[in-house]
This record gives sequence, structure tokens and C-alpha cells, in this order.
Amino acid sequence: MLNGDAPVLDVRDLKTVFRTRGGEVHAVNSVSFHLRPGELLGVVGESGSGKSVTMMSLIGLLPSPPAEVRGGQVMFGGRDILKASAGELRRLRGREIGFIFQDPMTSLNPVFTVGFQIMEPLRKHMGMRPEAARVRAAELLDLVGIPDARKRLKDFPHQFSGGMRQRVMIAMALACDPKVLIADEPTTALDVTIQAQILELVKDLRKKLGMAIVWITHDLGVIAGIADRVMVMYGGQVVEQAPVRALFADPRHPYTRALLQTVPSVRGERAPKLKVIEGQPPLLGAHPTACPFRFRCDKAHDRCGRENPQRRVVGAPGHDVACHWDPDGAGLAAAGLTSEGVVNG
Amino acid sequence: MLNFTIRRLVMAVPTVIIISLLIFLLLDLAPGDPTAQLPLTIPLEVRDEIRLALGLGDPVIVRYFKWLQMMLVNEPLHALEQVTGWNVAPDTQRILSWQSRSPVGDIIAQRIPQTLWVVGMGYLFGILIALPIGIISAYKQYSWFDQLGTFIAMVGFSVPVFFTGVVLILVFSVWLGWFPSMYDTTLRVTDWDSFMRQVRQMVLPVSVLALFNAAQISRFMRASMLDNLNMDYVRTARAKGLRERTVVMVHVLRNSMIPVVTVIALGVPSVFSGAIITETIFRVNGLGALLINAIYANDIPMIQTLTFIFAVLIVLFNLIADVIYGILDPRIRYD
Amino acid sequence: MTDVSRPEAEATAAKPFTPDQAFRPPRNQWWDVWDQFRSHRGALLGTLVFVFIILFVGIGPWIWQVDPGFIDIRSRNQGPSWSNPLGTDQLGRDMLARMMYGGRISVAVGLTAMFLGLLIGTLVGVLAGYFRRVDGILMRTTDLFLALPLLPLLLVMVLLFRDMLARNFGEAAGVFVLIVVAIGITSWMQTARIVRGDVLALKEREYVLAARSIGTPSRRIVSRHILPNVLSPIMVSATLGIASAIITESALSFLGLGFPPDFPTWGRLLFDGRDWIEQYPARVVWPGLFISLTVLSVNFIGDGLRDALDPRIRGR
Amino acid sequence: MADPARATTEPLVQVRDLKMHFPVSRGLLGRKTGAIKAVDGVSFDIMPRETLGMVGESGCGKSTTGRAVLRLYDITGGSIRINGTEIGQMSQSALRKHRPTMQMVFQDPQACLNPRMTLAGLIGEPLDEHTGWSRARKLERIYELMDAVGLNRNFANRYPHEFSGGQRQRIGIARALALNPSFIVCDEPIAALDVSIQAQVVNLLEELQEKLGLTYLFISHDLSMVRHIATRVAVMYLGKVVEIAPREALYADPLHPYTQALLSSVPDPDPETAQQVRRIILKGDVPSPANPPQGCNFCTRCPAVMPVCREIEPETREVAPGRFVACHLHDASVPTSIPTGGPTPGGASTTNQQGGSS
Amino acid sequence: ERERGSSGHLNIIYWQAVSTMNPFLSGGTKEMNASSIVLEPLARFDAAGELVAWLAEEIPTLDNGGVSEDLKTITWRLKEGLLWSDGTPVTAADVVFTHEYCTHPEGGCSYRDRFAGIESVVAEDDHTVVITFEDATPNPYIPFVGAGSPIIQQAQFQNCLGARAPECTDANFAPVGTGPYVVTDFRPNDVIQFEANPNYRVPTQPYFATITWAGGGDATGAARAVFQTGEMDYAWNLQLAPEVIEQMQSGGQGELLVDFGPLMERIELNFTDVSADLPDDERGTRMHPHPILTDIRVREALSRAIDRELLTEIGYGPTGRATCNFIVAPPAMASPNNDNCLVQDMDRANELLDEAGWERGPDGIRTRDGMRLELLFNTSTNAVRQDFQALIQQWWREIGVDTRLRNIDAGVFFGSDPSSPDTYVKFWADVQMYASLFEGTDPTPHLEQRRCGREPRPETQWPGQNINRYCNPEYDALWAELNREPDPERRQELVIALNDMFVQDFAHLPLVARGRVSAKSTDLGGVVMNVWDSEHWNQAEWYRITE
Ligand SMILES: Nc1ncnc2c1ncn2[C@@H]1O[C@H](COP(=O)(O)OP(=O)(O)OP(=O)(O)O)[C@@H](O)[C@H]1O
Ligand SMILES: Nc1ncnc2c1ncn2[C@@H]1O[C@H](COP(=O)(O)OP(=O)(O)OP(=O)(O)O)[C@@H](O)[C@H]1O
Ligand SMILES: [Mg+2]
Ligand SMILES: [Mg+2]
Repeated sequence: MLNGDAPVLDVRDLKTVFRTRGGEVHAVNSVSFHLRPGELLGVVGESGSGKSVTMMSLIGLLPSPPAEVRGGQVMFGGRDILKASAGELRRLRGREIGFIFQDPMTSLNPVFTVGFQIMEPLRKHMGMRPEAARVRAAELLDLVGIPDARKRLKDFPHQFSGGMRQRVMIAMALACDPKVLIADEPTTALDVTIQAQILELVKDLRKKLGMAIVWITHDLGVIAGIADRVMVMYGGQVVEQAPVRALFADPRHPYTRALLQTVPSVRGERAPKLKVIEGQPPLLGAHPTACPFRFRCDKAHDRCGRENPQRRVVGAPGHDVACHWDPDGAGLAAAGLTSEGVVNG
Repeated sequence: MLNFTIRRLVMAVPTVIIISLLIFLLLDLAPGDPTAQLPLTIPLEVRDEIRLALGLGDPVIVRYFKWLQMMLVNEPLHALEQVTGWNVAPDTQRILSWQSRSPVGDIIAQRIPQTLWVVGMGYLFGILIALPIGIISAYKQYSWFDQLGTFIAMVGFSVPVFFTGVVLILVFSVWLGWFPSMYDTTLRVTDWDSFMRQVRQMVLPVSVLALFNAAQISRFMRASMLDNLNMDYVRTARAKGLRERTVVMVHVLRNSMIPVVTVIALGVPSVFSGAIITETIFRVNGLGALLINAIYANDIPMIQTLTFIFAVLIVLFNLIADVIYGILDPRIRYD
Repeated sequence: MTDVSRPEAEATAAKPFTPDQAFRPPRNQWWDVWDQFRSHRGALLGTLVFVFIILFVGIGPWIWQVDPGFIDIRSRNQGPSWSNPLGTDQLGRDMLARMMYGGRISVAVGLTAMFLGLLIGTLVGVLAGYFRRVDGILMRTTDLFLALPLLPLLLVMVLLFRDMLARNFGEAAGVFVLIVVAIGITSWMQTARIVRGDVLALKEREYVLAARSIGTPSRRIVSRHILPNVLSPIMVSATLGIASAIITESALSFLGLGFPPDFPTWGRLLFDGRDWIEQYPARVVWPGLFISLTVLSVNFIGDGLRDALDPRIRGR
Repeated sequence: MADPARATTEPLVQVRDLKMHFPVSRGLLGRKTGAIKAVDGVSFDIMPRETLGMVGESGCGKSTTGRAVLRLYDITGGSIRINGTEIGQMSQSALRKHRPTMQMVFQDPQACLNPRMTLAGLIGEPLDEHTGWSRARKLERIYELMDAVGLNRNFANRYPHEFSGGQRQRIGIARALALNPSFIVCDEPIAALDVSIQAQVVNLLEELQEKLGLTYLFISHDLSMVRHIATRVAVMYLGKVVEIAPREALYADPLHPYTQALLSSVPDPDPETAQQVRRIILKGDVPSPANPPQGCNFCTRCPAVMPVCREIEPETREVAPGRFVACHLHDASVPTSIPTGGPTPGGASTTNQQGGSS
Repeated sequence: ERERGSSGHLNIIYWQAVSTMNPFLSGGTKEMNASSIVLEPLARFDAAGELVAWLAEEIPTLDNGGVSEDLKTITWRLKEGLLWSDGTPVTAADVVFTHEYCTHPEGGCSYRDRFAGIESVVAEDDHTVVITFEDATPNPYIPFVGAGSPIIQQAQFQNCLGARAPECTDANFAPVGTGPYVVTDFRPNDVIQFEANPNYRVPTQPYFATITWAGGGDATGAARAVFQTGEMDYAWNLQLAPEVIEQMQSGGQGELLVDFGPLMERIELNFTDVSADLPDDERGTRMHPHPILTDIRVREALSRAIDRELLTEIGYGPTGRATCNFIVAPPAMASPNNDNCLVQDMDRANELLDEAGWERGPDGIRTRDGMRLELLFNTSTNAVRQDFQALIQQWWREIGVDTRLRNIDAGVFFGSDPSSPDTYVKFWADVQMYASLFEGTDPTPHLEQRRCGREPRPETQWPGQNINRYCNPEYDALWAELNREPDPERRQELVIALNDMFVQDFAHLPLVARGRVSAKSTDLGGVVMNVWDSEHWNQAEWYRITE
């Protein structure tokens, strides 16, 4: 829309359910989004809103049972990878789609050297001989800014600090030059100064390598700094999506608005009292038939309890929101408009 | 690491000395008498002489220090002499068994091969069976394989060895005649034929022991695998596009083996102590049979020496287990 | 509208995925343990079997009022019949009565030896884990006990304490006490190691620190915060302990060092019946079956308990 | 210090040269051969009804300071006066008497609550320890506290795992309040919480401070939250306080290069500014507290490092009223080639310079 | 047509393994049996209990002048041309050395009592040995007679005297002997390998070239190996339940060998009070007569209540015989006068107790003057003995006697540790059950044990074999007569008289005469069971039956 490229990744109507003792958990409900080449899509939302599950469902990383992808389409490289066989999926993972996880402390295998772990995808996907793979691994470590890379290949993860481990994770994800990199809260566990290092690194790598990135985070500040486009999730759904400036300048969903107001800033004005989103995250017990945010929403209305709002285009191009409330209009979006303006990513 | 090992070794010395004193006193206190095995026709006066000849006239503490000296100095020297042929232990006194009046060291050395063959193999096979069962059970938790494996493991653990042993003998030696019911310790493996005979005579005792050991180890393996299967790094490995086999057999297994290997190491002393009941049933005259025989015959020097060696092995393998842990797990640093 | 629904959201948030439990009145957490336990099929079956065995040995003798020591020499080595449902032994004693009576002792040995082992193991484990100063010495003591040979120990204890125990408890109970104590004090080491490991970890938990910040003294920290949280490894040790005590007792019988032959226990019956395995297989099958069933059921109970006591699992 | 309140009242908490070293033993006999200098000479005052924020990177000794101040550790050295009582060297049993006045709220609301105690039991524990009250009296107090922190009275019989993170933190706070303390150490009380919940807890803490006249030591690595709640802020680096200043001054004009870097690293939730701010990106990691560098602790990463920094440890000095900083750049006696006060001192590696390699 | 070595290999299983080949250092029956095929005595007993000259030319007697008229010396002559297995000749000096070896005060020789009462052993010449006794000895056939008193080679053992005896491991494990086999490999408590002695005096013997003498396992396994799997040719000492043996035997691979010697299972009745209230040095001494058992009516009642036939059937089957005698063998010395006890007679037993003034209480147990008729019944731990205990307890209960059972580990019960309260010698119980026997065919020493003054006492650290503290001057007088009597016929009469006196006093209750039980495979020939000597006394003549 903004730009004419065909998306590298196009997710439509993804639904993921966990079967647990306490019943089904509808963790992802009809999530749709797309990712264009070279773009950085930020995903925000509170804990449990389904960010990680969405991304992991894409390439079959969820343990099944209990997880079950109930429906939808994930178009990647011209085909629906939800229908791909396990072997095909495996060839995608690491090769075409790289993954970085939140906790660098536990995401690396403690008993293998860092070198071994970086070389693994190289040898598996690129068929490299050990020597070649080692050279490439050293290059990668160098690329992510670890000094003395060749020597450090022989070290174990615990010999690295948290920030360096996250760099190792990034090096590993980049090993096969994937088209898409999914980073699931890669800096949440890190200190601010280290986070700043990583953010710089990623920006830099994007410039050099130009892959498309999905960046999951809680931290709106991080998003503001690096994302091109932002997707806000709540209760297993996408509630708002917009180019980054548009979202911060003109948030349309009450949740997004509240979210923006709860975080204090180190710069600018200091609010005398913090805004609070009262209440608790929603239960995901059943497929939603009503707006999941309605209990915590100051704009809630009867309709919100009856009908789960569809995503509709608002404001700037590429900006859509799933809410019955319309700050521009008469307070409520006209019923007719929604069905027409439904967006799919 | 080396430092840690040495420190623990040094600290083990007082432990071992205290253990030796305790064992000595305990056995000395124990009722029973080496002459009890003799026919009742031998008069008591003669029995008294026999007891004196066995050295029972000395006070306990004197006997303890004599024994300690023989155990810690003379016996090792003799062993050295035997191995190297150097004349380092000329005519020093050795610990003599009351039963056979021969040095206990020699008898123990004689028993080690069959103990290692049978009990060791039982342990080894137990491990070899247990690991795959544990791995598959954990990977396919709550599958029929897991349930079956759990059941068999528990049966293996809960049925006394002397029961399974007798049943096996009845079925395979008496009814089917496939395997001998008695182990022949004099068999020398020189050719294929004798090798096959050796294998055949080992089948029954080894399987009884393997079942029992496998039962326990597979439980550990399963638990350890389960702990590791949900770790974050497994997800990372999958995200790299590794084959499921590689994920489980390389990443998960290596981590899961860390506690299991130490458990296995802790079990090794029991290999050396022999499997008393199995050895008795299949007439494998190993160290276990030696011990129980000595207990029946009140052959106190033999019991003392065996239990002491066993104690040393336990202390040693506790240490080895710690060291292995440190080696396998790069995160552990002992200093 | 928002206000109306908020309490509900609040109330149900606790257990986000179990809306049906949302309005259950507050209750003892042991109910939750039980709920979880119940859903473990093996554990449930194990409990049923174990309860059956307990009933069999516990109230069985009241229903089947045959003296297990009564010798009816004319009907020896009989197969099952109405008067002797499990047949008779070589002296014509009723096997059913002997199984019940023997089971009493075996189960009692299992339970008491387990309790004893557990008591010592927990005590040592907690002390070693919590107080650094005694850790070294306690763990070396544990090594020492690991190295102690059970059989000679048993003989020594028989010598030293039998008369005293026989005077105080009576002949049979004296032997019982001896064997139980011997098994108990040679089987606590594993528990001690596990508990120590857990205590070492628990000691660093923040809630222990939190208790200290309130000024709770050590002994109350141990009793209130540490002990309840090592319960689940202790429970598992306990179930393993019962099983191995029963097996140890039968192994002692095999070596002729357990209960005397006129004192039926399952291990003893199994051992005595071993020679008759060809003629009267029932003589070994019954005690063998009961030993295995007990051990099995207790093991399954242990499995279930571990799951049930683990709040992480229970939370799901 | 130049806090306005200081002129009139004595500080409630006075910490001088606090040291907490954890022994490291190695060698054949396990002799003590070194120490992790988790806290190495920290001094600060906290006035009554004030909140001192404490920020710094992970592992710099914030929690250790907090715990040492409450004497949860037997400290290596220094003095701690709370309400005029010196508790630095007091024995743990003697301390028991003083515990009610000083309490702690912990970082992980899940971990600091015993999973096997009910809410009533948890909140009541301090009462059991320090009062001889009847059950009814205690229950009344428990209800009172639950009301104070906004927990429904019906929850009294529930277990911690039945609560959400925010609620759990409320329990932790209620527990800390139970004995009417005057001083509370909040050790990252919001770090484990979701953004949307953090604000709830912070607001609650502020409310309670107002109502009950509490004094806080608020430890956090979230600089924006500290800015919101604290009246003064102390910045720690590797076991030392490098800068203490009133909140506004610190955020507007950080003096220590580390403070500057720290502040510039915080991502700003505004794409307009975020993409323009020139960040100071520190190289490398925090050195190990077991083996701190010679001279200034920050010299290994400091963008404005001078030769003197590698030799002499800077002293803490008051460079402006109420502003204390430990840096040679602000030491008149040390000749500096670099002008002070700029947001990005020369030599700092900026966004542009931070390449893919270093 | 049988040649030396023509039968090939023989497998023997001793489930109680042999621990040494020097019988003097062990004293156990198994060691004696194993060494008997290597080391031989001057004379031994055949299957009928008759003396046969072995290394000696002939049996010295009064008639042939080998025994002096004053019964104080005996002169043995060695066979001509006897060689040790190493090829050196056997001389009288070896015999003299053997005596020296076993009587060395520090040697701890188990068969030292065989040489008791000997003044000197002198080698008259290379082939003649003269033994001089201190007193007149009507039975001089004890030293160097039987498997328990073999000759060892001086050359091999001369440096092994006294305290050095145990250190000669090589000699103890592979003694040089005159017997049909030599040891090639000895592993204590495990296995012995033998091969035929090349210098054996009978050129065609032994028929088996090699023997593997395995040890270990248990009795059931040993029986199974002979009867069922055929892995073994000969198994010793099969103490198994009769039904089990019967069942195994039905396989047809092996046969049971039983013969009866002097071994007899009995209940000893204590004549002294062992109440724990007494001081330790008075407990179980004649100072305090037993409050119940000193009454012969009670003792008889206890005996009458026992069904010995049934006990035998249950415990021993074909390997036991019910008996009422103290001396049960040799046949000529077994008394025919006491068979009335073989029938259980409860009525008589009750009568006797009634007469003795023991009245039944409400619980069926008799009391007299407020004392309950209650007995403590000890024995060693052993399945058959516990079955016996249970049965006897039940029978005694029927006649109103309450019995407390206790069993003690055999290693303790039969031990001689003076500090242990549980030895059978100390007998701190009212009744106890065990079996005992005597060496050779002469019961004189065995009967001597029951004399007054031979009872174990604390002052002497409890030696003595008058276990039940029996004391009857008539008995003592009769025994003294026996001890002087050289005439075999008269000796037999005296033995029977002593036996009758003892058992009719119900001083102890004989139960079962137990046989030696071994098993051989059906294709093993030449085996002649011998209860008076080693079972392997004629090992040289064993052969493989081939058809
Ligand atoms: N294995 C599982 N079984 C049951 N429910 C699960 C499982 N994994 C995730 N869920 C649920 O799915 C929902 C979405 O979880 P997800 O991990 O995607 O959240 P998130 O947005 O990534 O949160 P966070 O920011 O905490 O990582 C949550 O409610 C979670 O409880
Ligand atoms: N009990 C202890 N034994 C040894 N070292 C310790 C101990 N507690 C803390 N340390 C060390 O002291 C240093 C400071 O730790 P502290 O927990 O105070 O850091 P922090 O600033 O609170 O970090 P975080 O932000 O991660 O909580 C760290 O290097 C830590 O490893
Ligand atoms: Mg997530
Ligand atoms: Mg901290």
C-alpha cells in the first residue's frame, strides 16, 4: 500500500488454540498482517496478548499438543507454509526465516560451544564443511560486534555476558541470510545501555543486509526508535496497525492510547500522576464474540459486548484499527463502514 | 577443577579413616564367631586355640592399627609387587582371611574378573537399555510406549531379583535348556567356542541385573529428558531448522545426560560390591558372594577389607561424580 | 457497564483459563492437590490397589479369622479350596491368613522404615542445606552411612539391642524394631542429598529473604518456609522408600537375616516358596504378586503425588 | 546535603561508606582469597518522607545495597543509622526489635511469596512475629491492610498462584506495611510486571507514601519510572554511587559520563525524537565486581576517559548544591582537556560511530 | 578295561564352597572331604564303619601285636613303595611331622583333639611309627585314622609350623599328597581343579582324569544342576525339603544318596535355671536347678507330645529317621529299647503333667503354684528347624505348655564367643534344638560329654559339652567302665546301657537321625556313600558309566 513491493510474508486469519486441562485457550484469534521486504514491523502488546504465539505458529515452532493451528494462511515465498510438510518447514526455519528469542540466558544450549551452535545451521542448510562453516561463523560473530571472534567460537555461552549472548543469537539467526528475521523481545532482558548497543547493531545490520524484520516488544520506546510499522495486539487479536509515526501521533484504539499514556518518559514533561489501565488481561477461554478490551475500556459501549469489532482502515494510509469507537466521527463508527473497510493486513 | 579434585581427595582421607575405624569396630562388635562353622565335634578347647591363632587375643585397638597398616601399606605394596614384579614388599604381613587363611587381597583379586564381567555387564546393559527407553518415554510422554516403559521399569524395580532369577533358571535352563544355570568361573575364553559358552553363561545373570538396573536408570533418564525438553534452547534449536532427531539426540540428550551420568557414576561402586543375591542364585562367585560367604562364616578380616574397599569406592565415586558433573557441564566451576 | 463487569474480570483473572472454576468458594489447597492427583490415571489406580492392599492386610484378618500359625498337618501343600482360598503351606498353615498377616508386617516394615529414613534424611538434609557450618560434616556423615554395610550392621544391632527390645516390646516386636531401624538408618542418605539440594536452592529464594526481613528466626523459617516446599521431593522419596524397604526386607529374608522363618512376611513367604516353585507355583506367585503390586502401586502414587504437589503443573 | 528538607530535619536513613564484600574462596583448603565487592563504599542520606531512587545496570549492587541497609546481610563495613539508631554492627537477634520500622518490597512478586501460604497467612506473618495479638485483632489488621493496598477482602484465603502479578505485588506491599514501618526499601518492585500494571503499583506506592508518611529507597533500572517517583536519584556503577542529585537536575543535566550514557540509552516512546536523539553507546560490558579496574571503575567504558582515570579513584564531591558526583571531569584539581557538562563529550562513541564492529 | 583317566572329566558341586585344602586349618567337613582325595590317613573307615588299612600295611591290633597289652602304644607300618605326588617317598618321618604340625601350640590346628593324650610319636624306621599314649587307651584308632587325620608331607610343610601355618598359602591350597588326585588350581570358596596323581599307588586308578570341584550357589541350585540340568555329576549335602527332592528326582537324571551316621537332631532340656533375674555368673549353672524341667514327669510329657515320625516326614523325608536314641549309629550300638517314644501320646503326656501338679489355667496353659508352664525354645535359624519349632510349639500347647520360640543366627548360635549370650553352649534358654554327632565309630567321647562336671560354667569361660547340665553318678560310673573296656562286645553293651540311661531319664529328647544326603548323576559309577569317613573316600574308583 505504502509501497508497491509484494509482501515477503503474508498472514491471514491465523487462529491458534491451546488445549489445556482447564479447557481451550484461544491464544491467537484471526490475526492478519503482512511484512514487506526490508521492512521492520514492530509488534507491541501486554504480556499474554499472543505476540509470541502468533510468530511461532507461523513456522510450526509451537509444541503440539497442546498447540493447534486452527486456520488461516501464511503465504511465504508464494505458498502457504501452514500446509507445508514438517521437512519443508524445517528447511524454511533458520534458512529463510530467522528467529531471535527473548532470554539470551536460556536460549543458548549451555553445553555446546558458541561456535558449534552458530555452525549448526550453516552445515545443515548450506551444506558447508566444518572448516568453511567455522570461517563463516567467525565472520558472523565479527559482524555482530564480538571482538576476537575466532577465539571466542570455542567459548561456552556462560562465558559471555547477556548482551554478547544476544549478539550470538543474532549471529545465529543471520547465519543463512534469511529473508525474514523474527525477533521476540530480544532486548527485554537486557540493561538499557546494552539494549542501546543491540538496537544500534540491528539498525546497522538492516542497512547492510536488508532483511525484513518482525520485532516483538513491550517497550514502546524501542518501537519508536526502530520500527517502520507497528502492530498492537490485545487478547490474541490485532487491535491497531499503523506506520510508526502515525500510531504515535494519532492512536485510534483506546488500548493504544492508554498504553502510550501509562509509560513515563525520561525526557519531556513529567506527569504528576501516571495513567493506569485498570483491570486485568482478558481470559482467552473461547473464540471472542465481543471486544476483549471492553472491561478496561473507558469508551466501552453496549455494542462492544455484543460484537467483536472488525479491523477497519482509518486516518493515514496503512492505518487500521479494530474498534467500534471513532474519535473523528460521531463517537461510533458507522455500522456499514466497518464491513467495507475490513482490512487483511 | 584440578584444585577442587585434589582438595576433595585430601578431605576424603579423614573420612575414609573414620569409616575404616567405624567398620572395624562395628564388625568387631558383631556377634558370631569364626569357629561357629566348625563341626560340633571339635571341642571348645581346640576352638579357643583356633581363636588365638586367628589373632583374636589382642585388644581391639591393637588389631585395628595392625589391620590399618596392613590395609593401607602392606596390601598396596603387595599389589604393586604383583603387578610390576619389583621386590617392594618382602615378607610383610598381609591381611589373612580366617576362612581360607590366605591373603584377602589375593582372593579379592581373583574375584574381580567375574564380578566385572557379570555385574558390570549387567550394569552396562542396564544403561544401554535404559537410555533409549528413557529418551523415547520422555519424548513421547504419556504415549503407550511411555506407559509400557514405565510399567516395565516399575516391575523391574519391584520384583525381587531372587524371584526373577529363579524363574529365569526354571524357564531357560531347566525347561528349555538354552543356558547353563551355573556360572563357570574357570572358563577361559580362547576361541569362538569358548567365547560362545562364556556368552551363554552370562545371559541369565546379566539379564536379571540389567532389568533391575535399567528400571532405575530409565526413570532418571526420562525425568531428566522431560526437564530439558521444555527448555528455551530446544526451541532455539528447532528454530534453526534442525532435524527433530538432531534436536533431541544432540541438544536435549547432551544436557539430560549430565545428571544421569553422575547417577550412573554413583552406581558404579555397587558393581564392585557385587550383586549378592544374583551371584548366589547363578553361582557366580564374585565379590558379592565372597562378602556374604564371609558374613556367614564370620570371616571378619574379609568383611572388613571388602566393606572398607567398598567404602573407599563410594567416597571415590562420589568425588568422580562431582568431577564428571563439572566436566560435562561447562557452567560448573569448582573453585 | 464497565463497572458492573469489572469485579468479574478481577475475580476470574486469577485462573485465567478455567472460567468454570471462577466462582468456586475458597478451599484448602490440598483439595487442589487431590484434584490434580485424581486426574493422574496411574496414581488413581495405584491408590486403589494400595488401599485394597491396606484393607487386605489391615482388616482382612478380622474377616478371615484363621490363625496364620495354626498347623493343620493333614492338609499340607493343598491347592486353593473353600477352606483355604490360597491353599496351604508345607505345614498346612493357611496361606491366605499368612499372606494377610505377613502383609501386615511387610507393609508395616515398609511404612515405618520409610518414616524413619525420611525423618533422618529430612533432618540431615535440612540442617546441611540450611546451616553452612554443619554442611560439610553432615555430608561426610552421609558418605559414611552410604558405605556402611547393612548386613553386619544388622547383626550387631541384633546382638546389642535384641534383649533390651525384647524386654520392652516383646520378642516379635523387638525383631521388627531392629529390622525397621536397620533399614531406616541405612536408607536415608538419598533423601538427605535430595533435600539438601532443594534446601540450598530454596534458601536463596526471595521469600526466605522476605521472611528474614520481617525478623523471622531461622527455626521458623525452616519450619514455615523451607519444609513445606521440600515436601514434594520428600513425598517421592517416601514412596520409593516404602518400596525399597519392602524389597530390602525380602532380600534380607533371602539371605537368612531378615525376619525369622516362623514370622511370615511377604519376603519370607516368597523366599520359602522359592524351592516349591515347580510343584506349587502359587506359593511364590501370591507373595511375589503382592510385593510387586504394593511396590508398583506406591510408585505410581509417588508419580502422581509429585505431579500433584508441583504447583507449576497444578497451575496448568 | 542540599535537600530543602534537610535544613529543618535530620535524615531518616544515613548510610556512610557501606561495604558489602562476598568472600570468594579458592585454593586447596578453600581459603578466602578474594571478594566480590558488590557494594564498595556507598554513602547517602534519605530524608523523612522522601524517595531516593537508585538506578544502575544489572549487577552493579543495587539490591545488595538495599539488603545491606536493612541488614539482611552482615555487612563488611560502614555505618547505617536509621531513625538515629546505628544498626550497622548490631546482632541479628538485637535487630529483630528494629525490624518493624524498616521493611522491604521485593522485585519478583511471585518469588517472594511462599506458594504454600494463604494471603492472610502471608500478610499476617509479620504480625505473628512481632505482636502478641489475638487472632481477631490480627485478622482485623490484615483486612485493614488489604483495603489499604486495594485487595478484595474475599481473597484472604487464596494462594499466591491464584493472583495476577500486580495483585501479588500488592500483597508484598501489604506485608511490608503490616508493622507500620517508616522506611521501605523497594527493590525493583515493578520490574517483573507488565507495563499496564506497573503504573498501578507505582501509583499505589505514591498514595501510601502520602497517606502514611513513608520513606522509600526505590531501586530500579527503569529510569523513566524513577524519574516519576523519586525526589532524588542515586546512580550506581559497579558497587559505587557515581552521582546523586535531585531528580530534575539529574535528568536535565547529568554530570557523570555514565549517567549521561545511561539517560541517552533510554529509548524514547516518540518516533519523532527517538530517531533524532544522539545516543551515547557504551562499549563492552560491566567489569566483574570481583576484579574491578584500577582507578575509576568506569574507566574501561567511559567515552571521556582520561589517563588519570586509570590511576586514581575519583572522590565524591558536591559540585553544585545537592549534587554529588564522583568523576575527575568535575574535579577542579584535576586538569582536564575536555569541557564538562556537554551531553556528548568528545570521544564518546555516538550512533554514527557504532558500527558493526568494535 | 578301565584305565587311569579313561572316564574323562568329573564335575562336583559343593554349594558351600571349599575354603582351603589344608583340613588342619579349617576343620570343616567340606574342606575335609575335598582334601581327602589328596591327603590320606594311615587307615580309614569303610561304608560299614569298619577300619581299613589305607597308607598302613594293616590295622594294628592286640592280636597282631600292633597294639601293646597295656593299651598304651600302637605301632603302624606304612605300605611299601608309597610315593608323594611329587615323586618323593613317603616315610615315617612325615607321620611324625604331621603330629608335630598339628600339636604346635600356636598353630590353631582344628584336629588337635585327635592327638590328645599322646605322649610321643616316634619313627622307628622309615616305615614304622610308634605312638605312645599317656594312659591306657582302649580305642587307639584316632590319630592318623579317618579323613580328619591325614598325613602331610614334611618337605612341604616344615616351614609352616605354628604361627607360620597360615602364611604357607601355596602349600595350604595345593598340598602334596598320596591320594588319587592333585590340585592344579585352587580358588578359595570358589572352585578347585584336580588332575589324576601320576604317582598314585594303584596304576589303573583314578579313572577320572580331571575333576572340577565347584563351590557356591545354594542347595537348590546344586540339586537342580544334578537332577535337572545335568551340569553336575555329584552334589554334596542337599538339605532340601523332601518334596522338592522328590520332584527334582523325577527327572531321572540323577539319584539321591543317603546313609545314616551318628548325626541326630535333638531337643536339649535345661536342668538349670536361666532366669534373667539371676546374676550372669550364676545363670545357667547347677547352683540353680530348673524350676520346671527338673521334674522327670514334665520332661517325659514333653517327649510324649512329640510326633517324631511326622517331624521326620516333613523335615527330612527319606533322608531322616525318627529316633528315640542318643546314640543312633553305628547300627550295632543303637539301642533297640526305646521305640515307645515314636508314637505320639497326648493322653499320657497330659496325665504326666496332671500328676506333676500342673493344672490347666483358663487360657489352656498349665500353672503350678502361680507359675506358668512356659518355656523358651531356642534354635538356630534354619527353615526346617523353624517348622519343627512351630509344630512342637503347637503340640506342647495342646498339653498346656506355652512355648516362646526364638531363633538365632547359626553363626552366633554355634559360635564359642564367651561373651555372647546366645551360644548353644551357654544355653540361656529352657529348651533348645540342634543336631550333633561324633567322629568315627566310637561314641565313648560323645557319651563322656554328659558326665557330671563336664557342663559349661562361667568360671571356666563356658567350655564343656554337657549342654543340658545333666548329672547322674550312675551314668558317670558306667562311663568309667566303658572307658576301660577293650572288648568290643562288652563295649557295645555298655554304650547301649549308657544310652538307655540317658534317654530314659528324658534328659534330652532325640527327634530325628539325619542321614548324609548327596546326589549323583545316573551315569556316575563307583560311588559308595560313607558316613564314617569322607564321602570321597573311594574317589579313585569313581568312573563314568558308558554303554
Ligand atoms: N503451552 C501453552 N499452553 C497453554 N497456553 C499457552 C501456552 N503457551 C502460551 N499460552 C497462552 O497463549 C497466550 C499468548 O501467549 P504469548 O506467549 O503469545 O504472549 P506474549 O504476547 O508473547 O506475552 P509475553 O510478552 O509475556 O511474551 C497467553 O495467554 C498464554 O498464556
Ligand atoms: N550472595 C552473594 N554471593 C556472592 N556474590 C553476590 C551475592 N549477591 C550478589 N552478589 C554479586 O554482587 C553483585 C551485585 O549484585 P546485586 O544483586 O546487588 O546487583 P543488582 O544491581 O541488584 O542487579 P540486578 O539489577 O540484576 O538486580 C553482582 O555481581 C552479584 O553477582
Ligand atoms: Mg512472548
Ligand atoms: Mg537486583
